[in-house]
Amino acid sequence: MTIEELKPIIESLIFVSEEPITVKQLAALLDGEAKADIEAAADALVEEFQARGGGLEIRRLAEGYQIRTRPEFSEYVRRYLKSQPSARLSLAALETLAVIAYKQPITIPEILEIRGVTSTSAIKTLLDRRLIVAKGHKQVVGRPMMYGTSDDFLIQFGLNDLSELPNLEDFEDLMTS
Amino acid sequence: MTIEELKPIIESLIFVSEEPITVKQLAALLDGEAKADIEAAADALVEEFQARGGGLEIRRLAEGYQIRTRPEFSEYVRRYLKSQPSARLSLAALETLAVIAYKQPITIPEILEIRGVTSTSAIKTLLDRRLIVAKGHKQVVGRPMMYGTSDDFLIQFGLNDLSELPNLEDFEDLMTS
Amino acid sequence: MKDADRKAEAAAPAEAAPEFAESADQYKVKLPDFEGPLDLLLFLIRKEEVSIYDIPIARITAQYLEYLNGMRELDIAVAGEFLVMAATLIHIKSQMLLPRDPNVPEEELEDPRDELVQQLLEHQKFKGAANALHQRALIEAATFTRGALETDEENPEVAATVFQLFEVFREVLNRQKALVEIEIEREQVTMAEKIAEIRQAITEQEEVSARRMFERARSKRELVLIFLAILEMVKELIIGLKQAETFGDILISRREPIEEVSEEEVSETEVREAEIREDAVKEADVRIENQESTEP
Repeated sequence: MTIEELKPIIESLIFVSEEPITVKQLAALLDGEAKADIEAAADALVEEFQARGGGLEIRRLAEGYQIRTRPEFSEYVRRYLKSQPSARLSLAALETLAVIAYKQPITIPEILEIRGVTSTSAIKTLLDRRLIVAKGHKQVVGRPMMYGTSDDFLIQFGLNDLSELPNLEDFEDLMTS
Repeated sequence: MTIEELKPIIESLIFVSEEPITVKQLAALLDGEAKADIEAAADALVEEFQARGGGLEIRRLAEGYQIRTRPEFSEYVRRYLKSQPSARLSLAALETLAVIAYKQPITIPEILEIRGVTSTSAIKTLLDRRLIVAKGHKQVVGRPMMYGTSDDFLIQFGLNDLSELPNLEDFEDLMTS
Repeated sequence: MKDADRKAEAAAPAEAAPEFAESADQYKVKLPDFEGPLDLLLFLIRKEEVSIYDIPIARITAQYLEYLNGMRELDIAVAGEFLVMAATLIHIKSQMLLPRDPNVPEEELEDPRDELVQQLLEHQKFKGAANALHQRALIEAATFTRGALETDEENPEVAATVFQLFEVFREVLNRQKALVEIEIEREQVTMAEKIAEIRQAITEQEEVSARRMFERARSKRELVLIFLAILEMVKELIIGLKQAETFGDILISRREPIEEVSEEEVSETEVREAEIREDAVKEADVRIENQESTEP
């Protein structure tokens, strides 16, 4: 298939998938098609929706593609869905999440060392919101559980992968300059 | 608002709606906008999606406007839906499976006692999916059948053996806080 | 430095920006807002407009301790982490006072503040990152995915991992626990029933283990009731208590030969007295709850 032929098929697959759909998943559904072509077609769709300036956009999230509404129209969508913006994370939870995101996999004692405060209730919140997941035991004394961020984290924070996290060093001179 | 300004808003509303959305509903959300304008904008979207020839179309049905995949690509959509992992379980089945995994071998009355609700249809689903197997009769009054997890269960959940199930102690530091 | 400060504050998420108080009185009230000792230290460094790389340790330590005192005055329990940091600060301060070893060349001298500075910088970075994440989440929360498709309804199932399996199991257990608690509450065991139970037990056996009686209790309330019932019966000379060794089990035995008593035959006086005692139980319950709430 040509890239132009692939595009509408990929568009419909992105639409029906509830989660961001990966190139790998797409390739399995489009047997025989080269991953490079699939990626090129999907990326072309991202650009096309961007250029259209309609109500929808295709985004690269959690190493997959997802179609979503544009943030500009959230007011109307919220009104229709009668949805409340989800409860904001507390500062403690956000900071703990930041430490986990940059230092994963990381154990609770290691988080304590960096933050200077215990973070158990923040960890609990983050687990409940499925922003972090347990990543198995660390092979040290006491075998503490290690935590890392989830795909939901990437989706909720608009990231394709962890390399898209803002560079930690950029925040260094906020108060030291 | 101009019709051009209305279009992306209506597009996102059609997109998030679970059912076809009517001009009346749209007008209620876009207060102050003339129904005629709303209808003109929505009809323009129908045509635009038609002209694009992408994977999606907006249809005008008796009940309202709806976005869906184009019938030409239904084969791929079906393929996608079929490809969904077989470990997709209802919450009732998942709960029952969790209780069996952690408390095996266990009888149906014992599961009832823990879950507080009957689990017979969930048990049937789990047996059908070969996630659990019968483990013989319990030597008590009525000789109820005992159930336990299968080898397929271990494979599907990526476990070498049952000792690898996360245990309560792993999370104790969280729960006691 | 001031400029950068303002930038950092402007970028802070609205609900997350610590409210820096102007006067001493005000900051006392704001004390619990400091999430941890590092936040408090960063605040003091900023407030004093000193460089993080050259912290005047004596001054900052004094201020830090002053804050902790302020917390105590307000009866706010000072978390252990704050005390650990106080000890660290005092330790650094004392090291700074030590005369330098003249034999060590200047560039090899270690600044006792280094480790703390690194920790503060690291903490500051994560605060910045948390803020950036917050901004991203705000934008993402304004975008929506499509509504459920018809096909979804035919497949209303959730994919699962082994950790979700565990989560679900934990939820089931919590639900079961909640159910059991409701059941017990509904039962509303009375002291008269407990007295009758003990009577029954000692007519069946010469001696009954008090420990076993207590172990059968399914709630704190029931435990207290059994305890009071035993005291009551000792007072009424119905039973005697024996303890073979210190901290050993206490055995309950009959003191007077009694006829077989069924539950209904508990005398009216006993019941009335029991009711009075039940008020005591309620008080005891309250006390137990209070204790629990002050536990860390």
